[in-house]
Amino acid sequence: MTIFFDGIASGVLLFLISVGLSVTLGLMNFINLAHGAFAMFGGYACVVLLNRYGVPFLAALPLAALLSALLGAVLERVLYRRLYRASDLDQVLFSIGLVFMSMAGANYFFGPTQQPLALPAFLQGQIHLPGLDAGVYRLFLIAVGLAIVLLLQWLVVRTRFGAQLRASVDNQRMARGVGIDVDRVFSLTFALGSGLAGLGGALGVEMLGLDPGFPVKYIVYFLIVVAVGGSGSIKGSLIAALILGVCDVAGKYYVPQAGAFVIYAVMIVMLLLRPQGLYGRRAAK
Amino acid sequence: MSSALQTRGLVKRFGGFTATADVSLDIAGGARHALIGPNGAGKTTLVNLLTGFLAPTSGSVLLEGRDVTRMAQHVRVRRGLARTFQINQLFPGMTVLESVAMAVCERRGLGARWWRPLAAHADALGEAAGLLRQLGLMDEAHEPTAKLAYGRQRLLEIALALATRPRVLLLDEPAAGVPAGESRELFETIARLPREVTIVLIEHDMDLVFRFAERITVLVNGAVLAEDTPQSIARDARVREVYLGEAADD
Amino acid sequence: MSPADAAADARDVSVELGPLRRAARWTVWEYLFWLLPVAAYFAFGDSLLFLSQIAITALFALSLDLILGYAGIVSLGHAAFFGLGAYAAGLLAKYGMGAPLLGLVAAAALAGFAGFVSSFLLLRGNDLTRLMVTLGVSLMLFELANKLTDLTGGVDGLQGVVLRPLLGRYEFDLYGRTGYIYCVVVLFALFWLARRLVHAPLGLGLRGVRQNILRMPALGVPVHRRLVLIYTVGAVYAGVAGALLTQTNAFVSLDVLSFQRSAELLVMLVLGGAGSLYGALIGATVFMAAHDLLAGLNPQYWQFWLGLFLVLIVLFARDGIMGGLRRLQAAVRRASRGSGAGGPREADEP
Amino acid sequence: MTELLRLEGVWAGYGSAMVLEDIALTLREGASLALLGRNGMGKTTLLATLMGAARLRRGRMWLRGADLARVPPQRRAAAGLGWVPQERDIFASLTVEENLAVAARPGAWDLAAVYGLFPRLRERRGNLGSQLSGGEQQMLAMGRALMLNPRIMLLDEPLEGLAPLIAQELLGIIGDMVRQGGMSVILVEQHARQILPLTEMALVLERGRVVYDGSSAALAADPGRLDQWLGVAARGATAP
Amino acid sequence: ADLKVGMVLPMSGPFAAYGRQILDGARLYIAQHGDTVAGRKVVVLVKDDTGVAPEISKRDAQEFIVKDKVDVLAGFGLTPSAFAVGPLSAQAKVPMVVMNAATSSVTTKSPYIVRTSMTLPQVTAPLASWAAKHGIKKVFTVVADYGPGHDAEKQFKKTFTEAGGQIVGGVRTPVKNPDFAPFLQKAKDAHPDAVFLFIPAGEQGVAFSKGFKERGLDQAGIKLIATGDLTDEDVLDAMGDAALGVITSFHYAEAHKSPENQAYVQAYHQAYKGHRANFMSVAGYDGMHLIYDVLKKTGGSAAGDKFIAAAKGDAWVSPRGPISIDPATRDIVQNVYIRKVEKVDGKLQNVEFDHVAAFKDPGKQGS
Ligand SMILES: Nc1ncnc2c1ncn2[C@@H]1O[C@H](COP(=O)(O)OP(=O)(O)OP(=O)(O)O)[C@@H](O)[C@H]1O
Ligand SMILES: Nc1ncnc2c1ncn2[C@@H]1O[C@H](COP(=O)(O)OP(=O)(O)OP(=O)(O)O)[C@@H](O)[C@H]1O
Ligand SMILES: [Mg+2]
Ligand SMILES: [Mg+2]
Repeated sequence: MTIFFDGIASGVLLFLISVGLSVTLGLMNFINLAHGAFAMFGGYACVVLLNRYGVPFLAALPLAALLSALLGAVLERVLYRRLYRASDLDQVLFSIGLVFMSMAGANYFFGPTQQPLALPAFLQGQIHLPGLDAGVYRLFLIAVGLAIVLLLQWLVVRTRFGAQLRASVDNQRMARGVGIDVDRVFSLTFALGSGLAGLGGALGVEMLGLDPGFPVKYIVYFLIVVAVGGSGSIKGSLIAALILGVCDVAGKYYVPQAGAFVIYAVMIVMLLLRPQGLYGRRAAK
Repeated sequence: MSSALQTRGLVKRFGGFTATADVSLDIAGGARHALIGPNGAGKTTLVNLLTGFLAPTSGSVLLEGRDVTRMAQHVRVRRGLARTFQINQLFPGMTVLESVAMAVCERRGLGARWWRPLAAHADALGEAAGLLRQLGLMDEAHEPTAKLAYGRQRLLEIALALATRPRVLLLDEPAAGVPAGESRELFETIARLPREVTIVLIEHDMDLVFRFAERITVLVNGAVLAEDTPQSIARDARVREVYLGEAADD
Repeated sequence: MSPADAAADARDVSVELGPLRRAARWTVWEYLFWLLPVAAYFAFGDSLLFLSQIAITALFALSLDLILGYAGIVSLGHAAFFGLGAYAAGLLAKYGMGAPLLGLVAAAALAGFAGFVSSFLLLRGNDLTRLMVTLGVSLMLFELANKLTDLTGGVDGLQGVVLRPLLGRYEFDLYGRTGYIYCVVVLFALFWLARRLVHAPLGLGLRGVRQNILRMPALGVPVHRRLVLIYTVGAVYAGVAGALLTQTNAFVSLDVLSFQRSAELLVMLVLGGAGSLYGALIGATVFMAAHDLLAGLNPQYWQFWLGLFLVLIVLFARDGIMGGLRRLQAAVRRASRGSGAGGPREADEP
Repeated sequence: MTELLRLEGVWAGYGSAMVLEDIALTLREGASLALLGRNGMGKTTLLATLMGAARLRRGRMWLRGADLARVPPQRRAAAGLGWVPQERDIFASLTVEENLAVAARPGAWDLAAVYGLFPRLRERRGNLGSQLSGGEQQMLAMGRALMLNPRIMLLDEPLEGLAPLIAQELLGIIGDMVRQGGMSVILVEQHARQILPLTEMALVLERGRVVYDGSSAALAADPGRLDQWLGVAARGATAP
Repeated sequence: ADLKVGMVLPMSGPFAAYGRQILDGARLYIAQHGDTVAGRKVVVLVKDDTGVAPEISKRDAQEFIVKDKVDVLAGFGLTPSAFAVGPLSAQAKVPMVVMNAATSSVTTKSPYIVRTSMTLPQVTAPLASWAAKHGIKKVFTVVADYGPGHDAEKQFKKTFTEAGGQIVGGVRTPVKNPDFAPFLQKAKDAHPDAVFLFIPAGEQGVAFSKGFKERGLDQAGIKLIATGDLTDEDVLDAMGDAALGVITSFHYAEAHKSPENQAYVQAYHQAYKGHRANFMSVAGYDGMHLIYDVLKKTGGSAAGDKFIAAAKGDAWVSPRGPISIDPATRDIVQNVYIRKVEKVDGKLQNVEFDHVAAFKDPGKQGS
């Protein structure tokens, strides 16, 4: 039972650090391998706010997300926007370039070492229930994850904004033709994706650590979640992350010899069964 | 004449929606057959099922008497079943000649040759050039496909299908987007194909359909409503009601 | 004879083949290009080990170009085959069979076999799916090699790789002269084969697969078989590159299988421009040279400058260096002709 | 009557290539215009220029007195232009209903009205744009433009790929719109004979230049010129 | 002529911190002792090998040798780099001072290699003996699933069981591992007296020790024992209070009490603001010390054979305590300390409370 709970929490963490990519890659169709750089930015923002300015953790989280969103909006305006029509491969090259720059930048400003993060006391420790020892921080992650899913699901599926976004991705020229302000839609969405990345990064520091290598260290996990979930599906990402998290944790507990293989094997099997991902609605470009 | 293409109880469902409902067709060898019906009646879907682009939910497809339902698309093509697409499916970065030469090489079994350059396969290139001449695309032989005007691209679409030397040819709205004058030329080219080649045509331009077809099948809501000669179809009240309107008034 | 033969009997052998012939013929630029490695041997005699590593990486990039640039299979796990080749050659040499050419053949065979088998996982799905499946396969192989410490030496690397002299005669020397000549000759030979392949009907068909994979079956092309074939060839090339690395370094480390190697490879290929063979060679060379140069100038923060370089390349030269060169060439031609047509010929769709 | 749209000395094209040369035209409120010409003569380009999707190189355009060139492309729908592009350009990952609603503006045309016009769309309302038949896409493109409740509909070969019955109905609707005068129409068609009776004015393009600008009736009555510019005379009386 | 020391180090990538610390240590030595020795000016050249990329290390070293004509190769953050360069040093007869690369067999790859850092068995074995002697009967091992992890596991098991202890279970964790929850749970379920941990320092160490506390293993009376790289001063601050009470064995601590170390730490803090002195920096410092010593002895010659002959048996008091170069293996002989993480003046420190003196690498006794 505890293992199952840990698996869920681990899955939600995966989801939280990947959901931003689900927005930029999945919804906007931009191969944004620099997703991890935004997450790292959020992480550093959170740590700096906490340690240097003494901002409480719960306030630092949204601030970190906001700062990342701002950064995203600025970069979208000056750089990303020029590349929406570039080929996938050019987008890969470009975003990897950004990753390199961000890593060197983080190294320059914060040094190559791990950043310390101390959680407030009320998020530490475990709650003991019969048959279940639940880490408080893990519970917190699950709560935040659920809130994000509901919010995004509502935003993307229920509101006209979501439809306008998908329309803009499908066909920019025509979207303008029916009166959609494509630039604004993209800016907002990219900022949203970056903000989520920043939030994920900030939430992840406690469990994943934070150093300049962050953007590449976890890139594989981001991609796994988005690919297995299906491009552009928030719900898919969540379910994929949960399945992966539970399988990974249970696999490591029960068959530790195969620990490293579980997550990759699960991914490959799921992709062979559902090449478009769990909720893939179309080929990614 | 023996039948070239048959279907038996063909059904295709997309989720809960039935796009093809129990269609049994029998098209004779050498036929000039038209498939008409309202938008969304399932004509394109039927072509997709015949060529193996889609797998049927149930039922079977027979090509010259042999069951090909489980056969891959390319195998059916090698057995003489070719098609064109309603929306162009071309190779934008290749020249016209390259595209057609590629199809010709494939048919001649040269597709996996990797030693001699394409230019050295004179026979195949000659045949490709012959096709281009036939469709009047010779002047654009070395143009990249992407630069061709829409109407010319429709012709290339047909040239590619002919390059496989089909015995059964399925044409999905070949004249869509081609202006009146050119579409007539196009149909003359198609009409010049050898009589043995079975041709199935989908088209909404009744003028062309009635001029070309010897038999017509009308599809409605995925099912066959009627099959008959053009004259009888034109007079059929049900067909007029759901599809033709006044279009068949001559 | 099928009935439709009559239609095609209006053969016209007199079609103008000039453009096609020209495309397959070696140009002056190419001859000049291949003089570069010769010139480099004399100009940079102190850095031959580095130069041979460039040649190896170029071969590796070439192998990715065959599958990505020509068949459109995106891979983030190509290091799997590189690594297999590297270990195959390394293990042979460790256990006494250190003849370099034998190592190449064994590496090619092993990597090719692995490529053949794994290609069946790639037949369905979109780019992202393929990216992840290739990545997953290579990561699992990495973990496997990491676990089998007895066989591979794990992260510490495979030691005791002892090479026989090349052709029984030429020792691998401290300056890396033998190694360099060896690598460049192998690279050239394999490049030459690849060049033939892409200009032959097979290469044409592969471009077709890349540009419109949906249409190909309707032309009678067994797409799956083609993908399997080219993926296997790509794997063979990668395996040979891996073997060369082992042989010039006399050491195999786990990172031959690493994700970073696959990712960097993709970056190099895209930097050079996919789908032209030369793009792979140029991309590998430029990337490695830039890396070396920047790391020399600024060992701690060179990544920043390299990243900036990549970003600028994308902003100012789409489709990599080759794309930029082609556009430049077209511009020059247009300028010299006053005006007129002549865009990039191989402008495949994005 | 008030002037709705006016173009003067318009030169336009794509990138550095010039397609249209020195186009002038005037459209009154509620008037209708047939835009004719052979393949590749620039009809689509003219509509694209109005929508801001092709590049205006020289000349001026006014919509109800306002300088259209200063209105960014995404505002032109709000300014009153409704576009049915030749390639339909359906949003593939939106459902039929989302396609209709995504940019709808208040007015007489709402979901119910469009579904009334094309019952087929109501049946397929949950389908994704990419899962529609060719003709259904055409209907959807038309419906989507109507939902904008524009002042001018720019229709680029709207009958292509439609079953004859639907095509006739649609022609009827367009006729009504024109007659009631609520909406102006610029109509591009290959089948000149079908639409000349519906429109008051006609404009014929040849190689990007205007070769005829006058009444539709006069043009329809001149088979010689029709044949010269459009190659339609040979179609004779069998036209549907 | 100048004495050129070519240092091959990870200056970027995941191990960039190591490279910087080693280089800082070496530079500090030069700054303190003047840049001339035996009449030759010492010039330090640095090339980045990005971490685990032995082909880059090898090419860096090769270019140092044939192009820059360096007298001494030095650095080597990770074992594969040292392995790849070893044969080159043998072939070119260039002395090679290994300043980290901790796998036992590194020094056997060339007769010109000498090491000033440590070996993994060297710091593992004393911990096992200490544990067995101090009331720890049952141990659960958690090691990273890669070569060094396997070595540490092997050495610990061997020494611990020989001393009468019992291994009640163990797991090998994937090298890339975002979540330790299942392993911690497994360790907890095994009810050991202590968990022996060997994983890469950095985010994994941080995550593990945080999880250890969160999951209440410490409250269950389980001790966390590890080799000292886990609580390297460089990551200690990032671990925060979760590290308190962790027991480790190692050859150097910033808090080591000796006048040499006090001077060293003070100078280090002064030279490199905001950085802490750790075992990496000391290895670089001592490596440079060795080079200076040797050159003084040989009168300025760095020829391979002379260099190594002079290095063998060299002994001095380093900030870490007395050390010497074993003439037989060219490896380092040094004290290994048992320490516990405590707060000293508000700063987390490894406080030494026991030690094994002049301990040789046990890894080479077997082979
Ligand atoms: N993938 C799909 N999922 C769901 N419905 C589909 C799918 N593909 C096609 N349809 C539906 O199946 C029906 C038949 O489509 P089809 O393309 O065969 O029509 P058609 O007869 O060719 O029409 P048209 O004359 O307009 O081209 C349409 O209503 C279409 O919406
Ligand atoms: N995107 C484009 N880039 C460059 N040239 C273009 C582009 N689109 C069209 N053209 C060229 O502009 C010219 C006019 O094309 P346009 O589409 O306006 O013609 P049209 O009159 O609508 O023809 P059709 O009847 O085929 O639709 C053609 O020569 C065409 O090749
Ligand atoms: Mg259809
Ligand atoms: Mg047009």
